[in-house]
Amino acid sequence: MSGALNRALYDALAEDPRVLVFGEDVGRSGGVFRVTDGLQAEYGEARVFDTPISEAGIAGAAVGLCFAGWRPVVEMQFDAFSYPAMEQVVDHVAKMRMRVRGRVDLSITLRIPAFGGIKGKEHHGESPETYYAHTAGLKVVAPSSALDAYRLLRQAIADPDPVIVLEPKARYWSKESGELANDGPGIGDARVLRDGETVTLVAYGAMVTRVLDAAAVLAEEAITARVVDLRSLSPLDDGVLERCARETGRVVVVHEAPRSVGLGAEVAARIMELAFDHLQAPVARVTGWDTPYPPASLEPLYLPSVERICDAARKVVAY
Amino acid sequence: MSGALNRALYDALAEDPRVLVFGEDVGRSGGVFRVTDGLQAEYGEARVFDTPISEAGIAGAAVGLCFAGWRPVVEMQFDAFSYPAMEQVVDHVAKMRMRVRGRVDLSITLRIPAFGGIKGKEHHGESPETYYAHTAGLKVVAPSSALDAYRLLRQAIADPDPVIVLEPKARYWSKESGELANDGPGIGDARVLRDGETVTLVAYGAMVTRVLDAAAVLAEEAITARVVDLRSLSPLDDGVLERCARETGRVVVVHEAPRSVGLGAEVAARIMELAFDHLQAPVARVTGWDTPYPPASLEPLYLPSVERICDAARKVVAY
Amino acid sequence: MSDVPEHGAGTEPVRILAPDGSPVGDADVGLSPEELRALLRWMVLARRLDRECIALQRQGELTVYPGFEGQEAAQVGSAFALGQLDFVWPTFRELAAALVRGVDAVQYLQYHRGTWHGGPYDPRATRFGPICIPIATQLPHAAGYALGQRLDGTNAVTIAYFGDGSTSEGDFHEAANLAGVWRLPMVLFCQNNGWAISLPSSEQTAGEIWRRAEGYGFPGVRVDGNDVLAVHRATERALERARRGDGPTLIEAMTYRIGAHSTADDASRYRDDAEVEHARVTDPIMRFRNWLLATGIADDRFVMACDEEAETYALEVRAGVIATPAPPADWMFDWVYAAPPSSFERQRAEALG
Amino acid sequence: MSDVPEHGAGTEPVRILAPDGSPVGDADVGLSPEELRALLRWMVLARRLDRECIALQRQGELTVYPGFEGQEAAQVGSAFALGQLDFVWPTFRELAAALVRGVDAVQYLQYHRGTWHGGPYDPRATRFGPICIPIATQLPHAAGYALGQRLDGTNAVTIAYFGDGSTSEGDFHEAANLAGVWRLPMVLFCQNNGWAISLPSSEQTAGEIWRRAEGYGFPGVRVDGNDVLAVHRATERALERARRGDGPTLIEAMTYRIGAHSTADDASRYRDDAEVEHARVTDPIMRFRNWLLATGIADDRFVMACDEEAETYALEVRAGVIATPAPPADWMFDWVYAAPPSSFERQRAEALG
Ligand SMILES: Cc1ncc(C[n+]2csc(CCOP(=O)(O)OP(=O)(O)O)c2C)c(N)n1
Ligand SMILES: Cc1ncc(C[n+]2csc(CCOP(=O)(O)OP(=O)(O)O)c2C)c(N)n1
Ligand SMILES: [Mg+2]
Ligand SMILES: [Mg+2]
Repeated sequence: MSGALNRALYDALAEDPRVLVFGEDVGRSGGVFRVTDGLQAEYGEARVFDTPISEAGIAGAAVGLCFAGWRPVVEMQFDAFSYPAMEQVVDHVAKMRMRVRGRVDLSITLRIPAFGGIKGKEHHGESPETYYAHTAGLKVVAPSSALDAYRLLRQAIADPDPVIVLEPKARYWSKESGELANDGPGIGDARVLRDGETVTLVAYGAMVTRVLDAAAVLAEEAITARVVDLRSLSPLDDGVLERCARETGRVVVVHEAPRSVGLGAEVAARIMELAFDHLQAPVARVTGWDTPYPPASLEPLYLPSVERICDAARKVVAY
Repeated sequence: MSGALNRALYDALAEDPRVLVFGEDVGRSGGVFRVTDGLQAEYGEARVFDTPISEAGIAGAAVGLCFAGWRPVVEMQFDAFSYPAMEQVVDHVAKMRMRVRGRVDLSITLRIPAFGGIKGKEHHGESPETYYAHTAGLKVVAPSSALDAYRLLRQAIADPDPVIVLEPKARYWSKESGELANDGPGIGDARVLRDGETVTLVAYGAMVTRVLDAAAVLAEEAITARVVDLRSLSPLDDGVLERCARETGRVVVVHEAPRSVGLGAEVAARIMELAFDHLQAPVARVTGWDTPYPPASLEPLYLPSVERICDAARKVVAY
Repeated sequence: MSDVPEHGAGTEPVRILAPDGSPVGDADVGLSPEELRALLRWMVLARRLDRECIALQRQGELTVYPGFEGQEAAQVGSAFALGQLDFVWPTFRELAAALVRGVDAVQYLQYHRGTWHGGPYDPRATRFGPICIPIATQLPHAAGYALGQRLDGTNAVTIAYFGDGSTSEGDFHEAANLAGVWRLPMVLFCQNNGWAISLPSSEQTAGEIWRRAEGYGFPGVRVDGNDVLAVHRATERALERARRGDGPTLIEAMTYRIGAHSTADDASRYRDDAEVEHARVTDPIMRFRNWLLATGIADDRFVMACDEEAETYALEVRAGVIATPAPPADWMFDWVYAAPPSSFERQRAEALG
Repeated sequence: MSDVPEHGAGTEPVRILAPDGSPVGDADVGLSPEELRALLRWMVLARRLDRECIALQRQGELTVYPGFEGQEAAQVGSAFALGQLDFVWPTFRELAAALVRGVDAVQYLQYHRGTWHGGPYDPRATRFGPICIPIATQLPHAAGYALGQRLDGTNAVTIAYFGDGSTSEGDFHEAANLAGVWRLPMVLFCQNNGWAISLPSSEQTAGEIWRRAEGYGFPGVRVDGNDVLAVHRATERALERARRGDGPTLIEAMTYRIGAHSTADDASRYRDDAEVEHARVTDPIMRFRNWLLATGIADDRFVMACDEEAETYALEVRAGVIATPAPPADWMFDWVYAAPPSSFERQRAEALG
């Protein structure tokens, strides 16, 4: 996926001369996850540049750049290191367009390597989607595959509104083949990755692979699980959620973030609103626990496992 | 309520010599909402003091003070001005105790005047509860009355864990009588403020009054609404939510924050988990819109009104 | 750093006119008599409008209003030095600077009327950024904008206003450091008005604000902020330096907040009236008017004409403000997204019925 | 600010020993021969352990590890100057300082093994704060701790370590300003090792870091961070100043990160090997050993004994690290709340089955 993201940046820089890429270590070194590798060599230091360690400063600078007609693509080095920029993101990136009554587009893309699963140190495994998806004025996406990473990042950069791109670290080194293309489902569209009739499994980011694995296990038990990759966390795809909930009557939503006020709560609440009469069981949530992300050696216990997902699906089916 | 909060601080400072009160303009001037009025005169500049305009710095200083055995009670001047401290709150206040394996208690109270309804300027009407309630390691409370403000603040200060106290600005000048006491329901306990059988209305902060008003309107239509004041947003009181959902079978949850991934989503998801078979209708959410908090003249359209609450209740009842 | 602007020894700010209006430095700052008179006119207009706003607030026509009496020279002197294409990033207290930039006061005051947020005027057309409430957050915006301007090869300069209290925020620091290391065409203009709500600047920081600049690798200067000529010259030098490509300058304009922090604030809780009385002696308008009259650049007739114009102007603005309607309900949804998601549109329908 | 520590002209750091170990300043820093030998011993132990950690990482026994080779004098010289009750707030690269403070290396390395977060040792008992990853966030902690110590009437001093890159963060600034305006008993100790991951310090800031202090109203000093004597003296003076109640000092110790940022980093992507070779010439251990030998304070036998001890020590730590078990699953829940809510306990039950 790292390569696909790199390609997306490369192509966006080529296509639109107003696109700028900056952040900590994105220039000369090419990013700690190699996502910006080679971009500075190709597009020069004016368009691809390193910044001091100043997350609030660079998020704020992105706002100013929008007023000057640029399209900043900013990298925050890790999930937890996006928090110093929270005031800029919530108070300005998200609200500025309303404040100036649409006279300036906040065409900012904020790339954040996110989620856990890489046995990282503290502050390197956070799932910050709740903070961003709750913030009106932002859009939030999280790809699960190289192809989607490419097109969601391209679409985010082209979008006139600020888009937070949560890149699943655990998928950076995934080996995937296939053409990268910019068409297909957009921001706001979920995708059904596997068909099934008994239960719908909803996930995003690195949990999508895990949910697909769970679906394979369940298939052996004659539970056919439909798998929905949300892709877009804000806005959510009400249409797909409603249809799948109605058709399968049973839903499990999976994420790494702590459960309380996680995105799963929103998915569950919406499904209840959209498909109450069709629900055969309460929407189940399989999530990280309401604890800080644990040290590497406890990671397996924290992250939703195939087993936990299957258990939840079985319970929902047996309800 | 401002007076009750002032009294709580006064009493806490008197009772525990390790309690410190600090923040912007809390000393000499007594706070922009007068909550710290007179405290410096009584307890001296060492224990009640003004800080430079440095929200991150003072939240971080509170962490250091805990290591030195103090109990900091910090004021953030307004909701949106707590965001600069987000990194300190999420990365340290919430996680430090786990990091040091319980060797230090993070006995920090973070007081934040919150929510809207005072025709304030931009950034003075935010509802930040989702950010805090989703953050594992924190506790979050929001009083709706003077008595509760007194006891929740006292309990927050006495609590060995970090507690965010969201003080509803719109209730600061409420005129309420009655003894202030430190006993009764604690952090984690919701309260049923009005009994009813047809539907449960769940709210917190300034929306509680509005929900009580709605209940009065509904009563005239023979809809008896039970009113639950959550008080504690993290942890939520599963027991009360479950019982009320089971007994009334219909629930409306009300808050000022934007709907998506708001606390209402969590309440709805939990109620579905806890009382699915008893639900007669989907849990309804009456909330602020998924927009930035609007200018004063559009405030009435943004905040849940008695009418919107009643409408939702009627729909849920008629479902 | 050979061209560090001169500054007084220790804490003495650079000054051209003494408080009584007598020159103590070279008063030829390169302005024509018309321009010098315009400085007075703007200051008089601004002060009269400020007082009208306070009255409007008391009458319930505005919400909380932050007055700027005493800071007219700092704002007018600096804004007047700007070129057409230079861009201002203000706080919430720069109404005088806004007027000089040509921002329509009635539009600006929609913000204080509560009919719109901080950008009711067109920030791009007026080259005056939106009113900014979260302290110091406009400084990174200014840095980004300055970078963008340079990338476009313009020689426009970006100026950011901020208060003494704002210098304690991380955003001030991060922006100043970016400005220094990227040598941005930027002026960091601090109005040190002695107070941040109830905190005197002596309790805000133990350092002198202008001295911070050296730590970021660019020059700082402390100027008498009630001396419109000194402010103008310092700003012009900083602008020239930036236009030459030599990077930013930090200007600390020493002034005083004569009024309370805002109409919601009662300054008597934390400061002595005597301090305010003392500050009135250094009044920026009186000082400059004295000098204009003494040099003959202006006469009594001009002074009177200014006062009269200000009176008419204030009443016009008042009428405009009072006539400002509430915004249409749709606007709550119209400006959130340029490309609104369909779920958002469904919510709009729910809200607007 | 009469007692500003002396410092070289312009950018020249204060130095006692030249890179070859010959004295260029007053080498009597008030340490006994035993203490001087102890400095060498700690540096040798620390370097050997650092290399062992890199080996352990390569063998899969540690997760990503950030080496500190080249920075031994900066860490040992400063930490050695601390009194028993002084408290250290480190970043993630202060293992050498930790050793001097008496932190058990095996406990410390639980963090790099991934068996616990940044506070596996007891920070209160060792007076060495938890390892801190979010850049510069430990500085406000240090300020708060220093305030707390002063409120308790102790004369203990708080020292915060941070890197050159950390000085760009808002938290550095806010903490430094609090330290200044509250005159906190605190030392802000910057290890300027030339790099912040791939960003050279010249692109991090255009200013000199030690000069920032003046803007906060306290003294700054730039010291040769590879000269353990100079570092020790600068730290001791700063500590004395703080203990006297005269407030904080900012020390910028000029050193060099010989290795990559961490075992996950490939420094050849962004820096020249030549630069590293050049830096080896100023090696802190060689320099100090030469001086100790030349003065006769240590002999070859002592040097050899240090090396041998370091060897044994490294192997002991290795064994300890490898033997460190994964924590019990319960610990994920045990330490989150002192007073866990009942819903939290239900989740624990769900998780642990
Ligand atoms: C981040 C943030 N914190 C706190 C506030 C509340 N506040 C509004 S104005 C002000 C004082 C600002 O002082 P200064 O920068 O000196 O500007 P002045 O008001 O004197 O013009 C404060 C603390 C805010 N607006 N933003
Ligand atoms: C808030 C935050 N942003 C980014 C990072 C990622 N990061 C880890 S170390 C580092 C460089 C730190 O440089 P410096 O302060 O000079 O310390 P050094 O690594 O040289 O010891 C960065 C950017 C982080 N840990 N925290
Ligand atoms: Mg001020
Ligand atoms: Mg460094």
